[in-house]
Amino acid sequence: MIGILASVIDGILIGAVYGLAAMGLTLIWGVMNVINLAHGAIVVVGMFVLYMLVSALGLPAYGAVPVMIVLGFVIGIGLYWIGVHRMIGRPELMSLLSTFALNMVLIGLGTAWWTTSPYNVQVNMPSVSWRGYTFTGTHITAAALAVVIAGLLYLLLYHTRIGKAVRAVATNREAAELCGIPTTQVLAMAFGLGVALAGVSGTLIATMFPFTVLSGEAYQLKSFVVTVLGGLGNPAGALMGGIALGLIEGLATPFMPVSWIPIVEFGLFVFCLIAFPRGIFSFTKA
Amino acid sequence: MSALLEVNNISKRFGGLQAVDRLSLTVNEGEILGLIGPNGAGKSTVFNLINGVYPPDGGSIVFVGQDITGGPPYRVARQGIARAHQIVQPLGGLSVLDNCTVGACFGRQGLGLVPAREVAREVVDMIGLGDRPDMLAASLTTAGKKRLELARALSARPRLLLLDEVLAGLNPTETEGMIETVHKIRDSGVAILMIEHIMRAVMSLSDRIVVLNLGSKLAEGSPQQVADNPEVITAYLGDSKLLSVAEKPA
Amino acid sequence: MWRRPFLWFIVAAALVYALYPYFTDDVGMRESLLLAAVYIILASNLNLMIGYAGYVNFGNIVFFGLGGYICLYLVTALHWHVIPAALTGGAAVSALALLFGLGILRLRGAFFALATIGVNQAIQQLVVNFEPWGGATGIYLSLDAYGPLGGPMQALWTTYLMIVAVTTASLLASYAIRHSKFGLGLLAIGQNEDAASVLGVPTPRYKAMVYSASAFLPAVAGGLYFFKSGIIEPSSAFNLQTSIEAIVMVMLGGSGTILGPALGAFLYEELRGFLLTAQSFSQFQLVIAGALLLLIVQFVPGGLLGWVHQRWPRTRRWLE
Amino acid sequence: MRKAFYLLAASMLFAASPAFAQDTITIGFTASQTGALNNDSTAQMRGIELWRDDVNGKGGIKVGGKSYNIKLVTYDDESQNTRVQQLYTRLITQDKAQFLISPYSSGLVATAAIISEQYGKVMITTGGALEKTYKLGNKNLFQLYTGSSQYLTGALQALKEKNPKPHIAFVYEDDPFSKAVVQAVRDTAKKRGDVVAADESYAGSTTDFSPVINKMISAKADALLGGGHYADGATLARQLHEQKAAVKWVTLLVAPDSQKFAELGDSAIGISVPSQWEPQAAFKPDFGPTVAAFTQAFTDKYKIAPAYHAAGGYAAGLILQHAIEKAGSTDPVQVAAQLNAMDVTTFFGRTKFSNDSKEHGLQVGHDMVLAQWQKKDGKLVKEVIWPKAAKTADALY
Amino acid sequence: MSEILLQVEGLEAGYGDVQVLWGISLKVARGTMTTLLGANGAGKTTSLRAITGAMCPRGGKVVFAGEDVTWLPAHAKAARGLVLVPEGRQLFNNMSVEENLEMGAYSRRARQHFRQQLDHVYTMFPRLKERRNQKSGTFSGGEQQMLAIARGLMAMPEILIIDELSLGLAPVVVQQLAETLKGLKASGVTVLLVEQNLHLALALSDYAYVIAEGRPFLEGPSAEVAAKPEIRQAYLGL
Repeated sequence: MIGILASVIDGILIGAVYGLAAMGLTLIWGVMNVINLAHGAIVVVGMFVLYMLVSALGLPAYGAVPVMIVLGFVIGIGLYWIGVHRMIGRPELMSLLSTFALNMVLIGLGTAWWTTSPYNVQVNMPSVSWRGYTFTGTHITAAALAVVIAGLLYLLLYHTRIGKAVRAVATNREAAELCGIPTTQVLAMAFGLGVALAGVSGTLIATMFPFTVLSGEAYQLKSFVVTVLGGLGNPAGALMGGIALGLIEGLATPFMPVSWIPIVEFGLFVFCLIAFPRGIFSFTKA
Repeated sequence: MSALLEVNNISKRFGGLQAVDRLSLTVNEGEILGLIGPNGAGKSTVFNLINGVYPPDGGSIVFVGQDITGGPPYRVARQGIARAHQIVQPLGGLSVLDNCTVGACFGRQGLGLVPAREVAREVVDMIGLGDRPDMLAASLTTAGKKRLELARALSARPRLLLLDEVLAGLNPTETEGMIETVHKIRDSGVAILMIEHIMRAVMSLSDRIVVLNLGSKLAEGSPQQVADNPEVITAYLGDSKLLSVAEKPA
Repeated sequence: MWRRPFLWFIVAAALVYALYPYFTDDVGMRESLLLAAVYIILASNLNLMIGYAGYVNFGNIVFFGLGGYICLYLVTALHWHVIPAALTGGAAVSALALLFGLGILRLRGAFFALATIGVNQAIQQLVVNFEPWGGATGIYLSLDAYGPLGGPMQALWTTYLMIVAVTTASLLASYAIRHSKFGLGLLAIGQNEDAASVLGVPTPRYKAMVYSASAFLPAVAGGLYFFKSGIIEPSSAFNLQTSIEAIVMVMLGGSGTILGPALGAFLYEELRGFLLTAQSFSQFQLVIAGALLLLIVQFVPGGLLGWVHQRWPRTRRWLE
Repeated sequence: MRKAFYLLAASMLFAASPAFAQDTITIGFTASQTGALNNDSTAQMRGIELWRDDVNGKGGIKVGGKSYNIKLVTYDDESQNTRVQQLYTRLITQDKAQFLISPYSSGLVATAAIISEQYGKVMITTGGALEKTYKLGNKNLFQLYTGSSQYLTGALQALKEKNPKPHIAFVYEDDPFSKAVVQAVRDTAKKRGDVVAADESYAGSTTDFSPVINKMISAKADALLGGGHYADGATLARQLHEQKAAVKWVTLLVAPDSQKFAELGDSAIGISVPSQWEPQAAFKPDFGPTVAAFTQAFTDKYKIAPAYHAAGGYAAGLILQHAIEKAGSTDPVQVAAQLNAMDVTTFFGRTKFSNDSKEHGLQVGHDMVLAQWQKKDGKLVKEVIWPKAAKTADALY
Repeated sequence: MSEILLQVEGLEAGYGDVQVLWGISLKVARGTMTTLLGANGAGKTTSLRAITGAMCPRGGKVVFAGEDVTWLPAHAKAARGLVLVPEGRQLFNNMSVEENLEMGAYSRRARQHFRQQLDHVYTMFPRLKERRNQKSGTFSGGEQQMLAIARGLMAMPEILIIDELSLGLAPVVVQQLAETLKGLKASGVTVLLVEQNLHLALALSDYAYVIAEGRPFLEGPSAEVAAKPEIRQAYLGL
């Protein structure tokens, strides 16, 4: 019983980080109807930013978080102009391929630079132990930061002018343009924001686990699952979807072999797509 | 004359909007029934309900004695109902001829590819697109696309043709030609249910007219009866009271 | 139908493809052509979905992998000959696809694409847990299994020829479908599914049928390929990366055309193969391939043949 | 654009021109320069390259009074077996490789083995421990490593000495090699009546082991045997430490053998690894460099101490060299005959191949050791703790 | 004659290979209400979209307040006060009334007067004030049209261009909107109106342009146009 409770807590902690990763994907998807297949690569960028800052510059680990947000935003805007801008309004397949190409380039550059060897950033945080189960400090911190960042994103989207403009563009781009909103800049910014979120999730993940240039794919697939669970284009839903996924992982483990969990995950994923194609909390395209 | 299509008490609601409200109408074999009403009166929704794009919330639709309520659209098409859309929906990447071949292949007769192409060629000629059968549908002009829409519907050799504003956007000469075409179609034994704004055309083409307003039937009768109906004038041609409001000095 | 010169062209090209390495006895070339042929099969059949019906299947590799598994299982456990085993694999996978298709083809656009990823990953993980197929270890073929084909050396040639035959069949099937009523219905769905439905195209049935049809030959090819490889493991049988690369190939050559995907597959594979083996590029092969794809998607979205057709519209007549 | 095309075409022609192999012996292999197996495969490749440099530095291999230089041809297999067959065929036919060394990891080895067999080329396998590969009827495959069934038997014995009644959790990657290793040791454990507290396989891409660790804690496991390759093994070790799992004995495959494992800091302490070779090994070689000489040369060249993958790479070359020199010929049949008859001790230990036709080429001479990370003078070092004859330190428990 | 605020000369536009507009020209004087009439598919909406930058014109010239703005993007035109209330309302359906209005005042120029303009709009449409926190997607057609006009007004328009004011609305609602428009005109806002209800449009406006098949057909003061028989042919086909 206590074991199950421990699994639940662990599931919630890791799930919050999954949610943060998915938030970047879902924001971009919701605003510009682009499924960003470079998402995993961006998560990896976040991981290596942590590695560089901590190992090369000796920054404290969580100091990398704000740096990554700024850097991710800049990188995202760059990627938008390189690979996404011309795809806006084109068939979905085109943006899928374009972002996939970005993914290849990023992974390729990363492989040439860092090879595919694992890297490890040791972050020392006090952990909490309880009846033989231990919840590590990095997990708790990462989950807390994920929730804080999600909250900040909510404030940004719902209580600032620029955030409202993002939502307006997501709802009806042409009308937004007619209102005087420079929609192209808003799209670029939203992409930057999405990339920043994905990157920061990578940074947080890298505080918890060793990683390689190829680690992103696992998180990209999880982000898809989370996005579908939480509703497309809905950042708040992403957090809930992430926690739901973490819970599924945590809760299913005591009852079945670990190797069956992906089947449950992806089965649920396909089922949710068919049964709730628009998710439950979708804030665009009713 | 026997009833070809019977629409009984159908309703459809979209969110807060009652698009169609307990509407009944009948199309008889070989007749042209005009469906008119102001924009937003629910005319296109009626078409969507008839050919199964949306299932109605209530009521039934019977075509040649068969209940076709709720579609799916391709089954309705098979039964012999074809449709030309108001907002043209060409299969843009296909040629004019292929567009019509699709109609012939999957329409009432369900022809094989070769005979379907023959039918398509015939129809394309008749509709006046015979000089450019290989052109991509997407590169036709608006008028060309309208025509293609009609040709495609006709290629299905339907028993009932739903025409949604096929004359809109055509110039007077083209309109004349199209009216003639519609006459020809009717003469070949196809019944027609048409939505049309161009009153002269509706008046001259229709055997009967149904006027729709806010989703329900406002009037029904011969063209003359409808044209003389004061309610129709108010709802459709503009309210004279409105004019007086507008003309009052501000 | 056989009056069409295009068909003779395909058959002639296939003969050259099959026989050139044989007469020059260039086995290196053969291996490279074999891999390209496998990709042509994947791309060409994927094109039925993407190019004709307008549905992007991200998990197309699942057919290939499952076909391989069924074939190798029949060969090792039940000692079947590889040809009936591969065909049985194809038929079984095709039937399975029909069932799945009826479910997930209710989804459109990106939702369908994502669901196919889910299906691929779920099936891969199922196979990992499926002990009769060796679980994660997979199925290893004993060298004796090549006996019926005249030993390992000869088996390489035989499987090569069989794979080229499947490649040819893929192109011919693509042609036949393109010029059939079924194909016309698919093209209509690909252009505008709702309009197609109103025109009478039985969309759910056609979509499930094309999903199933696009599964058959890749599954057969999977059987032959993994038989030739002598080993099948879940990670290589259901490799999502390969699946996505197949989409790239379709786009590169021009989706919706008959030869485009084949051309795209061939060029992509040869380019990747070259970059991988050329020492000066091997560090950056992924970057170069990615940048190339980016340029194509942004500036030549119709792919090579799409571009040719747009530039010289008359080519459409004799290339299709 | 056009210029670039010509450049491509020109370099393609250049690459395709036949190699002139008059005074060289060409040896081909693929390595995972990219992909999941990169870390271990690179170590192996470094070993092979060091061997080449040593041989060529001493004037090459002497065959029948003539000296041949070693030429290595290698391609990136991307850690995926899709390309392995194409690349090995290319090595044989285009690059005219006379001998082959295997890629790294059992799955890729099995795939490459088909090609080497089909073309009758001798292939020394290193990093391909799975025994199944050698039971498919091959005649030209020679396994340098001790087979997978032996990997954890030592660990189990060492564990039983510390704790006669262990509650063992098997947690391992679901790849062919790890599964085969665990299968063998699990059977042994069950036969001896040990308690199997948990039995979990995980995907190689797993990054979070918390659920598994919680499950182990719930099952009151006090020993863990398993692992897979580098990335997952390192993650598992780190999480075991961070989650303070009450396991007293952890043996993981592959990962802890790498010197990189020390990056994990305290997480590494007490973790043991079955190893094909350790620098502390005290073998007296009949042929080739001493253990010390190899370790020194490797450390000088790559600035990192060699682990068993690197040693395996070097030894693969060495064994081949020995066979060629004894055969006095580069004819594959004669070299294969020498390999069949070989029973030699090098710095890597004893090497002898099975001649049984059911398992031809299987390694039967070599023994494994068990190494454990321990802290010595504030530094992390790997000590050999099993077998007793070879041990350099007592096991931590 | 008063100052010409908006002048369009020889405007050409189209979609893909299809040209829709062939040299549309019109002038709107400051403080007046001008209407653009034509049959379905005649190119009215396309004209407005090309003028306001929602689509890119292929030729011709749009001069606004003495400045050539032909090639400016829509948001820049909106910021200068050339504001379109598009056909079909195009509200931000998942946002509240007030958020919609806030978006209307996005440009820097409009932002400065946000509070004051909000009060003005709420006075004009008290119904919107009552439901300021409600999502616009739940509104009836008439309320949506009110909000669309209010959103347009928030941009501090020099000229408000309204496409299909009465489309799909009940007569009573149309009547209310007509009153609103008269009020706007009285307060000095320049309006360019596209409206299918010919009588309404001609009654409200000072000057009318009729186009057919994407080409100019006729123009004149509204009262004169209303009296011409050609207009019936072009518009109603009667």
